[in-house]
Amino acid sequence: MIETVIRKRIEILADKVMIRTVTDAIDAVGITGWTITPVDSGKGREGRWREERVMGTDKVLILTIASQENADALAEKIAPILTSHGFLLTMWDVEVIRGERF
Amino acid sequence: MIETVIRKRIEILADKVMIRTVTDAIDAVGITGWTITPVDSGKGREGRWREERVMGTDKVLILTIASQENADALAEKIAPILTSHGFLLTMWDVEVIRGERF
Amino acid sequence: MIETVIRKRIEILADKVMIRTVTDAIDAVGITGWTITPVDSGKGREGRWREERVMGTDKVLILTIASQENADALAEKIAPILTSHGFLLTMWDVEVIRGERF
Amino acid sequence: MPQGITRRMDAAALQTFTSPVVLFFVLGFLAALARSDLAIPEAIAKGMSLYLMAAIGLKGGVAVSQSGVDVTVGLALAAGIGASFLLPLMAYAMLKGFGKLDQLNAGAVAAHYGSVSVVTFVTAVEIYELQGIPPGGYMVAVMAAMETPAILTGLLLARRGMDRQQQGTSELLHEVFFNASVVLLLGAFVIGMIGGADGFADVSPFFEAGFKGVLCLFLLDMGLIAARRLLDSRAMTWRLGSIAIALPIINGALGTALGAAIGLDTGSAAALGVLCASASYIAVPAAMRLALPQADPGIYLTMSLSVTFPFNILVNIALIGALASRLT
Amino acid sequence: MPQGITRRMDAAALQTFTSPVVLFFVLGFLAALARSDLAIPEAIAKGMSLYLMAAIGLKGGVAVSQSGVDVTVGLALAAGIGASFLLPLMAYAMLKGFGKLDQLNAGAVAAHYGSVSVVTFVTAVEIYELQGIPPGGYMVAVMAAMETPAILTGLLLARRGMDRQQQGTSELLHEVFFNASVVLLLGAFVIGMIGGADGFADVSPFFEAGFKGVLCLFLLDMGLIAARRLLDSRAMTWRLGSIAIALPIINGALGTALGAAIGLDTGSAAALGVLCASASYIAVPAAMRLALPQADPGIYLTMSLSVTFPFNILVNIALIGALASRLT
Amino acid sequence: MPQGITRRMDAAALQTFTSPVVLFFVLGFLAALARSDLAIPEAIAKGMSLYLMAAIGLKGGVAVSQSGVDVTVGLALAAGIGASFLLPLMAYAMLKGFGKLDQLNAGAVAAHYGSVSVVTFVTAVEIYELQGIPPGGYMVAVMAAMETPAILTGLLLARRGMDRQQQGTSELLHEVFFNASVVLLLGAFVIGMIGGADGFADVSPFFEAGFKGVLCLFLLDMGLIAARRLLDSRAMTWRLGSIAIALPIINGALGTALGAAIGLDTGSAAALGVLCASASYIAVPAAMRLALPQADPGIYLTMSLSVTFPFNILVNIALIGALASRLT
Ligand SMILES: Nc1ncnc2c1ncn2[C@@H]1O[C@H](COP(=O)(O)O)[C@@H](O)[C@H]1O
Ligand SMILES: Nc1ncnc2c1ncn2[C@@H]1O[C@H](COP(=O)(O)O)[C@@H](O)[C@H]1O
Ligand SMILES: Nc1ncnc2c1ncn2[C@@H]1O[C@H](COP(=O)(O)O)[C@@H](O)[C@H]1O
Ligand code: NA
Ligand code: NA
Ligand code: NA
Repeated sequence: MIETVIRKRIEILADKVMIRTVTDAIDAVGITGWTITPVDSGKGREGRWREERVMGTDKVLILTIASQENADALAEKIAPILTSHGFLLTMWDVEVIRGERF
Repeated sequence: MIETVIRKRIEILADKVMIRTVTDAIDAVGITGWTITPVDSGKGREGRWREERVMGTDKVLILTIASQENADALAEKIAPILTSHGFLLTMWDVEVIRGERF
Repeated sequence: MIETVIRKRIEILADKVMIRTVTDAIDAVGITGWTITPVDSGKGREGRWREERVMGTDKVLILTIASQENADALAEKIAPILTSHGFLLTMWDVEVIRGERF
Repeated sequence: MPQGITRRMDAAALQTFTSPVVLFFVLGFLAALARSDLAIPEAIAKGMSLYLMAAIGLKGGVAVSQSGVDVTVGLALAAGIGASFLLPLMAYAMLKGFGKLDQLNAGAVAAHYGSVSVVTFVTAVEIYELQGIPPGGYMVAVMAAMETPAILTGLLLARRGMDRQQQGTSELLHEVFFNASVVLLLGAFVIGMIGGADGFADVSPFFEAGFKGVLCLFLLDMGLIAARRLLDSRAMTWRLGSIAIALPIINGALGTALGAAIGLDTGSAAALGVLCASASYIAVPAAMRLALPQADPGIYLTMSLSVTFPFNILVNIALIGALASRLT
Repeated sequence: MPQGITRRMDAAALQTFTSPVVLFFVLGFLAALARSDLAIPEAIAKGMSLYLMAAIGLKGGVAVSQSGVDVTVGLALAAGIGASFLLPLMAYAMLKGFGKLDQLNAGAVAAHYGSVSVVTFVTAVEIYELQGIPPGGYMVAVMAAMETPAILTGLLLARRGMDRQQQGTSELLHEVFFNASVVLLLGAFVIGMIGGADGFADVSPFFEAGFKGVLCLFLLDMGLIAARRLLDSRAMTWRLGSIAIALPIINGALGTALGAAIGLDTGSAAALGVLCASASYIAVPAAMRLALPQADPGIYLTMSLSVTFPFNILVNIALIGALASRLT
Repeated sequence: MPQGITRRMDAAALQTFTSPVVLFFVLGFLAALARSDLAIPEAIAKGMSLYLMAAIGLKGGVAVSQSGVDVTVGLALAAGIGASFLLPLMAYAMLKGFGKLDQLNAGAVAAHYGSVSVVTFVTAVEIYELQGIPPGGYMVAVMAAMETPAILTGLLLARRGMDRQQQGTSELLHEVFFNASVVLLLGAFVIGMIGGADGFADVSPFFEAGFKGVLCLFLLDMGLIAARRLLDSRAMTWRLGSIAIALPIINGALGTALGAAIGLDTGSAAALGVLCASASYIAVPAAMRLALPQADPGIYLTMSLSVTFPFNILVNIALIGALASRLT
């Protein structure tokens, strides 16, 4: 059987204008990479949003695979803007194949 | 270290025309929000689909973070259309930062 | 309460030109279906990429729900191209409602 | 058949196959069959379909603002709505009998054949204008009116004898009356009527001059999609394929005859024929996912989009034009 | 009011309501209120807004390459920049006082009203050209110059007395000076100036002939988006709604008077009025998400996009045009 | 150099830098270097590239339907295909020697330089038409024929001496012969030949009048993408950068000379030169991801897209035009 390693998968829902801030934080704590996927619409405390891509106020999901330590470091680093900007951060354990590089 | 709480992450693959039904159910059980992400194509029992956005028969992923109770309530509420409409619902535990509001 | 079953959720980040290879592997090990979601941009060992959709060198996320055995079979089958093509494969356990068919 | 008609049909068929619009459809179809990766981004395809609907709506409205509304228009509307309500009945019988579908899927498919395909209509208008038999501008309103009655008939057929499901009925009715294409077609039609030829002059470089070119690229995409669906399809049988060709022939002939009977001019009678012959693949599938989710899209989309649509574009529009020339 | 003006206003209002551009906006607004699923793909809408900015920039640049730059242009630029810096002050006072907003949200909203809406400007130019009072080409440069000063004023107001937050300041300044619409508008303006009428001839079928049609579809989409946001909004009060109508009236009158005072021609004075009256819903919201994330987009976007924008399109552009005719 | 040529080159260079098409490219490049957030939605960019390919294909087909096919056309095709097969050899030698790349990456990059860039070709045609030396319509077919031979040579070079990998070979061959741009270019070419000038008249407002404007916006986007990739790139060295400028100069001169030698007219010889000088950044990268996944896109895309492409647009097209004028 293929051997797998356990890593943290972290997904951050953030404003598109803030991508740079988040990815800089990911780079800064030494995580090897990240992947950005699009988001269509949503609802939170501030009501529903949709079609914000036209206005440039839309959001994205930023996904990164990291070791437990790096994940903790990232969470620590990013916590302040999580609160001020209303980002959403979830993380959980995943098995990664040939994942020694993460 | 940043404190985290454990919540359920629920992802529902649903027809775009049914978004309203699903998000109404989420609102009804008292979950605070949801986020919708796009889907390109897929394959299931009814064969492959793609380029359905042109026809308006495409699907989306509806993602919501909820407490265990709310998650159970949502699952209960949404089960009938899961079967009739061939939706896909998966859920798992995630750590959420500053997640007391969910 | 609604009964759920435990299945593996597998997500593979792959080049768009390689979709066929991956989905053929999924079909070959007997998994019932898959779903493809879009990806905007990312960063890895080879640096940052974005706007690759114009060049046709972009990536997608391929998501599939499978039993433990099928998941293992898929991982085994797909491992060689994971390494050669720099794909990213993560998998974890999820609860699926009415998921006997997977 | 008298020689004149035959010659006319030959000429029409020839014109069909040298028209860039049709040739781009063929290109898309062949490219997909060859499994080329040619694809038009979905956002672009969707944008083009909105453009085509806005343009055809405007054009129809401007035409009616000049010709005025008379009893013919009322008759055409009534004929179209009636046809949309009734055509699913025959389709249903064929689908259950010869086609061996169950009640649910037969009802779902029947709804598609009572409704209409905007792009088939638009292509037909282009071809008939080339042939010198332009349909009346009011036929756009007829088309919008024909989109939805068939959905109701189809649902009644599919659910006959069942406990009427409540869930989703109000969404469905709403979807039926405010669906995107009905709103855009009729909205643009009204704007065209208000603005008239003067108001239209300003926007005509965009909506008129660009029209045929956009239609080319859109049909390229529809060719790709239709052929890919055929390749991916699992549920098609030769019986269903035959019905998907027989229905447009029969419905087209009935519609043309009806148009001639109520006194429409050649082009308009032919356009009514095309509307009856065409099968929806946008408005109705979305309604079916809402109201009859257990019905199989692999059946109704493949029949309407991958068989009937190409057949209409490549063969049936020309046939119906020839029939209309004969009957009027 | 003298009879001549009244008659002129009637004619202008009528022209507004038979213009396809405005009618498409109304169609979108009504369709969304009826909860139709009509929607334009976001990529298409974004593409259309880029097209409109490139086209208006080019057109302005070509016009200036022919008319040359004189002292009027300098005055208009200075007036625009000054207005963008100062208009948020009055807005802020109204929003905190009558509107009952806190300092943070009042500052954020005020920034939007000092800045400008490109599409409102473009629609006004179309309407004024129809009325025979075309604004000068240099007004495009004035528009680009007015986009960002208000952001600085708004931030100062919002953060007054607070510990100046460092985080994000450099991103913000960068965003302010190199944001997409400023770069595209000014870039196309310069290209237009370099290429002149000759260089433009080649590309004018695309950028000029298509312009009004694209504007129609774009306004259709803006109507949909504005009305949907109104339906989804939770934070709107009648007080805020009133301000969102009062501000464009006041700012529009001030801007027009300013334009007349510095000697602009009728169309240009009216255009300056429209720029002052309009509220940003693209550049400023993005800057606010960066610099004032705690401010509620449900307030500033709904006011600028769902109330002020429709009011300007449907009523205020005509009012400002009439006022400018009177003052110049 | 005789004075006439120098003057001609000056005029050509001037024309290059006042052409809106080129200026929009420069705008995009500068905006990205200034890290502006200006961006064109990917669906729109993709749509524009499909439009450009359909339009250029149609135009070429119509031209050939009028001029007919003669021996020159056959010679040009043979020359193009031969060049595409052989040019990678020299490129490979330079890349391994002076460029210090390993066999794998040298082969991958070499494939790009043997193949062609559709947009470079299209821009060159625009510029040469302005200069009064329009290339023959059949050069579109030559371009389509040159897209793929280089891929085979590049792969042979990259895999020389290795165990031939089986995996993916059939997909690759399929990708090579049915890739989107080959299918669309040749398909539209054939449609243009069938329809001729008459069939084209209908769609020319869309495909001809809009062409230059779309090219402007597309080059704006390519400028943005090329500069962003340069900023993000990690793998570029001054050696590779030099090769990415030397190769288009050498290949362009060889191609032009070859064109002159087989008797092509000035414009067509220049176009052949441009095809040889240009490097693919669409068809070949996709093929490399399939067949040589271990090669680094950070090298081949950055060289072809961020160095060679701008160099060709801004400098080399004019040089090649001047050379062709001299040689023919
Ligand atoms: N740690 C990571 N987390 C998430 N995505 C990653 C990570 N590393 C790489 N990726 C993605 O995988 C792609 C290929 O990575 P690589 O093979 O390292 O070039 C990158 O472009 C990213 O989109
Ligand atoms: N419970 C939730 N589950 C999933 N997404 C959420 C949830 N709550 C909020 N969101 C997303 O986060 C965004 C910001 O939320 P908020 O900060 O509450 O306005 C919303 O617009 C949603 O897209
Ligand atoms: N095993 C699976 N893993 C991931 N997605 C699936 C799976 N099975 C089905 N799907 C998705 O669910 C949709 C409906 O499936 P079905 O109800 O089987 O037709 C498919 O088109 C896929 O997009
Ligand atoms: Na029909
Ligand atoms: Na303003
Ligand atoms: Na080349």
